[in-house]
Amino acid sequence: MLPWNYGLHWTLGTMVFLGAFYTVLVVVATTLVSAVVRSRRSLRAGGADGLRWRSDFHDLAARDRACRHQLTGELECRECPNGFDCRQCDTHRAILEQRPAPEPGARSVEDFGMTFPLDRLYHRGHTWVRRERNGTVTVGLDDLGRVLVGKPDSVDLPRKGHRLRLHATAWRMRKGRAGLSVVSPVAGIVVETGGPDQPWYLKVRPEQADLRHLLEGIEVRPWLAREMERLQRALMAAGAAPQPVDGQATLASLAASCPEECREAVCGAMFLRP
Amino acid sequence: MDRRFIPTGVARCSTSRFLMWLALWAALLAFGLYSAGLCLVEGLNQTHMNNRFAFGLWIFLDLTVIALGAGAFFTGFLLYILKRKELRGVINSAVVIGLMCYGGAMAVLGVDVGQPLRAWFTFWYPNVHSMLTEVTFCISCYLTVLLIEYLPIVLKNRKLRQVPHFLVFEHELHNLVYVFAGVGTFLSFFHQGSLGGLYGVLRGRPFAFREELGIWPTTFFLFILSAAAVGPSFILLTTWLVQKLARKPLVRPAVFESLGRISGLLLAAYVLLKTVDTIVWLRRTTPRSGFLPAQYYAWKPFGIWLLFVEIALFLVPMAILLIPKLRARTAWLVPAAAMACCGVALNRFVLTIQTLALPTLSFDRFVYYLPSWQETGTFLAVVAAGVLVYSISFRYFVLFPEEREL
Amino acid sequence: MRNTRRNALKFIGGAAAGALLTPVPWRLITDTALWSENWPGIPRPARGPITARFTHCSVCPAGCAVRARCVGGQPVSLAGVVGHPLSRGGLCAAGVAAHQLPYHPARLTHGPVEAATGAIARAAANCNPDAVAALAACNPADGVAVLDLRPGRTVSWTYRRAMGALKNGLYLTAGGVFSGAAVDLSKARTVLSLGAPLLDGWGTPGNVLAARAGFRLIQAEAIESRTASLADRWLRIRPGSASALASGIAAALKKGSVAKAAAATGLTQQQIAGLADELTQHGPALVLPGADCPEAWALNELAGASGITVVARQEAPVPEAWNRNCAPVTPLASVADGSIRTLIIDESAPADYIPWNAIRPKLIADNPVVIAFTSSPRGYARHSLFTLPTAVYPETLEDIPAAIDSPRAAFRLAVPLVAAPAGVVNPAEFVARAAGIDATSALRERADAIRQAGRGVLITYADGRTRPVAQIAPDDFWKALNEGGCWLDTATRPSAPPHLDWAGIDVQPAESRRWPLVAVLAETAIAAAPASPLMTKLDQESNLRLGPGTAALHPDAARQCGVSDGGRAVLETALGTCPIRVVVDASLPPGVVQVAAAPETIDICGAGARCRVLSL
Amino acid sequence: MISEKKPGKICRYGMAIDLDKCTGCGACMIACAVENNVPPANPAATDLTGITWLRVFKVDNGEEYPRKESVYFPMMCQQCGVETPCYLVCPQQAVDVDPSTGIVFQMPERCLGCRYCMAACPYHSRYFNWWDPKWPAGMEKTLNPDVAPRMRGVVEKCNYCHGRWHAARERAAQAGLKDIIPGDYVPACVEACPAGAIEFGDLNDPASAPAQAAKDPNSFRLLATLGTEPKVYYRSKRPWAKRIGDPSQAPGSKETSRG
Repeated sequence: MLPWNYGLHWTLGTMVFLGAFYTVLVVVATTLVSAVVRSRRSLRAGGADGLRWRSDFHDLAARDRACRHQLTGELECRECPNGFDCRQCDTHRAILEQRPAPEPGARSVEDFGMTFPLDRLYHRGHTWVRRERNGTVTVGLDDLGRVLVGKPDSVDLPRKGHRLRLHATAWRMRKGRAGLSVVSPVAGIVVETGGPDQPWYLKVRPEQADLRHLLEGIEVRPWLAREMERLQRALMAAGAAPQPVDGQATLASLAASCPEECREAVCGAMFLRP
Repeated sequence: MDRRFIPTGVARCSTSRFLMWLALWAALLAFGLYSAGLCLVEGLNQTHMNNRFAFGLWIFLDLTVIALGAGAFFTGFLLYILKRKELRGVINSAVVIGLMCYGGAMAVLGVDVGQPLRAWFTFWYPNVHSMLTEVTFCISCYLTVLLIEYLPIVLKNRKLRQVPHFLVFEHELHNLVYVFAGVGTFLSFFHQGSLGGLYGVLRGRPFAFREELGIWPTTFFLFILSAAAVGPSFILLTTWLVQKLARKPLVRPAVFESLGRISGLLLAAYVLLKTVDTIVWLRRTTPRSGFLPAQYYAWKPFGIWLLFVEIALFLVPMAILLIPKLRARTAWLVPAAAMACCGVALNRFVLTIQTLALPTLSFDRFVYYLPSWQETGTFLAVVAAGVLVYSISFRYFVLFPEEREL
Repeated sequence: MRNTRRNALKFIGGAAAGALLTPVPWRLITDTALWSENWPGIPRPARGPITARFTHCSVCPAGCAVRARCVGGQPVSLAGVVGHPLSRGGLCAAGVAAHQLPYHPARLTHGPVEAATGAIARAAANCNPDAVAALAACNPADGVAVLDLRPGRTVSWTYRRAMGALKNGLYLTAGGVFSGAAVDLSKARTVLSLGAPLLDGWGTPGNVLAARAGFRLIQAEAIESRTASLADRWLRIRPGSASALASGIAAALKKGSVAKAAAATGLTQQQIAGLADELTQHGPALVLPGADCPEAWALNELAGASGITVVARQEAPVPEAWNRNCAPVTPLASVADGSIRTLIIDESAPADYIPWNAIRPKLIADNPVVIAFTSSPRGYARHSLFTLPTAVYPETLEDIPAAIDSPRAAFRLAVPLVAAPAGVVNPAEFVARAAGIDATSALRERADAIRQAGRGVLITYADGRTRPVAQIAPDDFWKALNEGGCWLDTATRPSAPPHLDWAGIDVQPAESRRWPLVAVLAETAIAAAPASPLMTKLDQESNLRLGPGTAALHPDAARQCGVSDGGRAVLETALGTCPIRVVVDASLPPGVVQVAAAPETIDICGAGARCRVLSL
Repeated sequence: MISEKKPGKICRYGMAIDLDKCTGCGACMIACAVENNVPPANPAATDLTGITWLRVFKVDNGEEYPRKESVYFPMMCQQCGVETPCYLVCPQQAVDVDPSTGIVFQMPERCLGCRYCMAACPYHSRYFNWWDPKWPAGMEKTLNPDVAPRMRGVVEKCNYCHGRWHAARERAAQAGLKDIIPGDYVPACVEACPAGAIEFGDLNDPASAPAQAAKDPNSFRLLATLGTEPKVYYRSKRPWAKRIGDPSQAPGSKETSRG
């Protein structure tokens, strides 16, 4: 098929045949190469985080992908089509317009032995976000997260000036043999880092002020109830002793019942980072 | 302990049970590899093939598994080119099956030739008149394509995809899968066809020789059609089998329904053309070559009954698969699919083994052939390897995306 | 540019890509093919100057003229000599591959071997003939005998002289009822063969085929042998009833009753009478007896063929001195039983194998000394005390007397084309030294004697010329014989052979429950000669001939014996047993087992022996 | 391999085989094996796994005694001239047809051993090396230098003693001739046949024996109806023998005996 081989009869058939064969080879090769090139480009552009979140979100059981408004009962049944990013969600906007303004009074939600102050917004990966005067936001781990993890052995926080992406890994923690990573609730530049010893982990200058994708006010309680069920399922799947689901079970007792070896699985499930 | 590798949201049997299952097939594979090794080291005298039975069990195996493996390319064709979305539920499984079948065929061919080290000569001194050249080129290309198609399934594994590079590459590859599906279809069409041509061109074997349409004998097209018809049936069959083994539904019933219908329609087309071809062959081709059709079936055990069984094995499943009432019932659907698969296997058997067994000269004698244990072992190695690959893929990769929803 | 690892990799990659654009890698790829051509263990044929040399095939008594294609002196292929008056350019299958005999894996090559222990014989250690001679000459009271399987050779004369010199030495031949005569096929119009393999290696194959057109061949045989299938008429007689047929024909010729013969052979009386008529009316006729009815030679006299198709033939001249004090030719049969103490069997020149049960009685009962000169372990080596390996064709230098189908005497040499391996023994030299006579130049002496007699012509193969011997100088004559030539006696007026009185005895193949089958020997032509390994093409890789150690049976017979095609079994006769591989052949009559002739089988089944086949 | 420089004349070498002359002695088979360096059989070989470029069969008319008749039938590659089946199917051009001689020959050093050509050949006249070729110690000295021995795992077949053709061409070249000296090139089987049953010649030369045989009403070709134009003509005066070449006889209601 190439020169330098003796005894080959070149015919029209040969040319057509080999032509077709090599076209196929070229097509396959170019496709492969382009795939490689494109993936390198999107790696540079940090597309990995988006993809990671998308596949993780896709891996969530259908009921865990339930829309926030299904939790509040504003909607009958809805699966979130946007990967928990409600900023482009028209349904969300529409419902918010009808929603009555929150009556003042309740400062925080207390349930299952946890306190969820309502001065802040919550991400479904169990982080909270508080708007500060200076336009930055403070990011921390909510009660459920804190109790689950307890005191981490080590925390690997992003450097100051690091650019956080929404739903990318905000920071990592180690507890025993379990490596945990926390989903970032906002996108922005890290301006200051705290840690487990402080009440917060990160101060971030957000890229956009719009934080509509985070839970707030009346949504917190039903979400919390859901999360407790989810936690119990996670524990059971991880092979922990089944808990009485009578609402009396406190988070502490649940957390205590979580065997060391399956902490990673349980926390991963709760932090939406399997 | 290997839970973190198993896709989320699906239940799999315990690791120990899985390992026992693997061990079972690994043992078979080991035996098979030993036999194959014997054939490679000692030479083909280890087989019971001879100068009259130049081809034996292995070629029959190749033709059959490749016909069954056609499910891979054809499902891909239906899903990506013809946009039959419901087939998304089985495409991954189909790809793995295709990979097993084509890989197995390739491996066996490597043992079957007398000088495997010279296999590349075909690429070097290709004789474009030879169907085998076409086969070699197509099978090697298509195997590459299948590997590429298999790659995303692997990379999507829960642990692997935590490596960002894999994650991204998988995503990009999956975006381009249409190209591979297209190329794969093209290649596989030709491969199936040239496998048919393999025997159809044998002017010296009137039992196999067929009239030419264009540059190819009719068997070229009949093989494509029969493979396309039976491929979906085989996917259906395997999916059903896996469901039974896993003791849970893996795909929506609609998938079975649709696979069955497609299979039925194509079978109908095949039966029609095959009938025409058979008549032309018996009334025109054979007399022209100076033979009498009666001769073909004069030899026990290859009596005329073989022809009728073959016809029945295509007609009956066709009927079942075309009647919606019956098709809807698994008790009918699955046996029908199984029959179709047996039909295509018998068709390949007749074309390979009976062709070689029949004498051509007036003083020839009818030669019997039974594979040696080395041949059978090599055959089993392919089966075992297939089962192993499939089992591992089923446990750690997402072969049936809809499984979680069911 | 800094040399980082990255740069190095870049460079290597670039180099690889660039190399693909040069012929180098592609050329290398194609060259790997050359390697796979010379697969390990495949011999490379030696090269060298190509020459043609002439000799005569001594694989069988026919002695066909041979042109050997030699590469660097080593014969690589043999062919007949076109237009040769005796062999007519013909060469049989065994002869065509005979140049491979020296390399036969079963060939005996070194040292005198004591069969009893397999060890080197004490007496005959390192081939010292005198030692064995002493052993041979011991105790003159008992007989010393040489059994010559191919009489008429110069070697035979040496034996006769040696035995003459020795005290009560005997020179034995197979003898048989018909010796000193020849057959002239060219004269025959009707040939009746009683099971003789006429078209399957009988006489000189080329000569027979050349004469074939001239006569009508009637083959009376139990099975459709090669000759039977090619004959103009095949009479299927009962196995082992050939001599019965012969006496029937004799009776018919004498106008006697043929009823008994008809009953024995299974032919009708008319058929037998018809045969007799054909012999007399479509003469000249010729009756060729098979191995199992030698006495039928006498039929020729009755049929009036004597002196026409069966003629007396005088031997090639021998030196006067040899005739003085040489032992007479004694047929083995006529020797008194138990009279031979030391028997020397010369099997170096293959010929018809005499079954051991015909020899053993002649030896003294307790520990006789049997010395076999042979290159094959299959023949008398199995029965001898001492086995002395001999050179084989084409290593030997010896003469080959005219074959039975040559009415003219002939003298031709089988000349050595390759050197014999060290350690082989020359039988003639051995016996001569044992007897204390000198026979080192016997061949040359005989050639000179022939030259002096001045009769006949010399045919030289290189130039294809034919010249009267009288015109040739003795040295040239000898040289010509060695370089490929043949002396042919002048055609004398055919004279009748010695009278044979008819002693036809009807051998009635007695039915027997113990021995249900009759053994018929096949492939007798190449039985004794150790054939080239390539003969597997004829018997193992195709079904043209019965391979050594195989026996063919009719499917029914096989079923009765409980054996199947390709199965192993044992052939048993009254004389003994031998292992066989069974071939099932529907074309055989059910009552027959066709046994490939070989010393082992000939030893146990003679003419039409009753036998049975036992499955293993 | 195709010879580099072609002789001027275009030949179509063929054979004429007289079945009435053949005595089935097998000299041709042995001569063929000797000429072409075919090794002796492996102990395990049978008539289905052996290598006999030329094989003599025994064919009978299926009758019973006394009407039974048999002929011996030498079979070698029939050198198909049109649509040569083995040539068309070989995936890597290891089979070639020399346009200057019409001889179909195998390049064992290029053969992959896929045996597709054997399946394609209606005459079963192609043979596969199931074993490593082995000669008894010393016998390799008798190998013919004009023919390279084959290795295990490749197909081989009769090529009308192509080595002899080359040698004849060399001799012609030395004699300063463009074409082979007539009669100088004869395959080994033709030379060896004691009965002169096999004749060899150029079908393009009307005087040659095969060309004559082609016109002889008593001669026939095997499976001529396949349209592959075999170049071996068989001749027999026996009416039943003339039908041997007719494929419609092939059911072999008559099971042939040995051979």
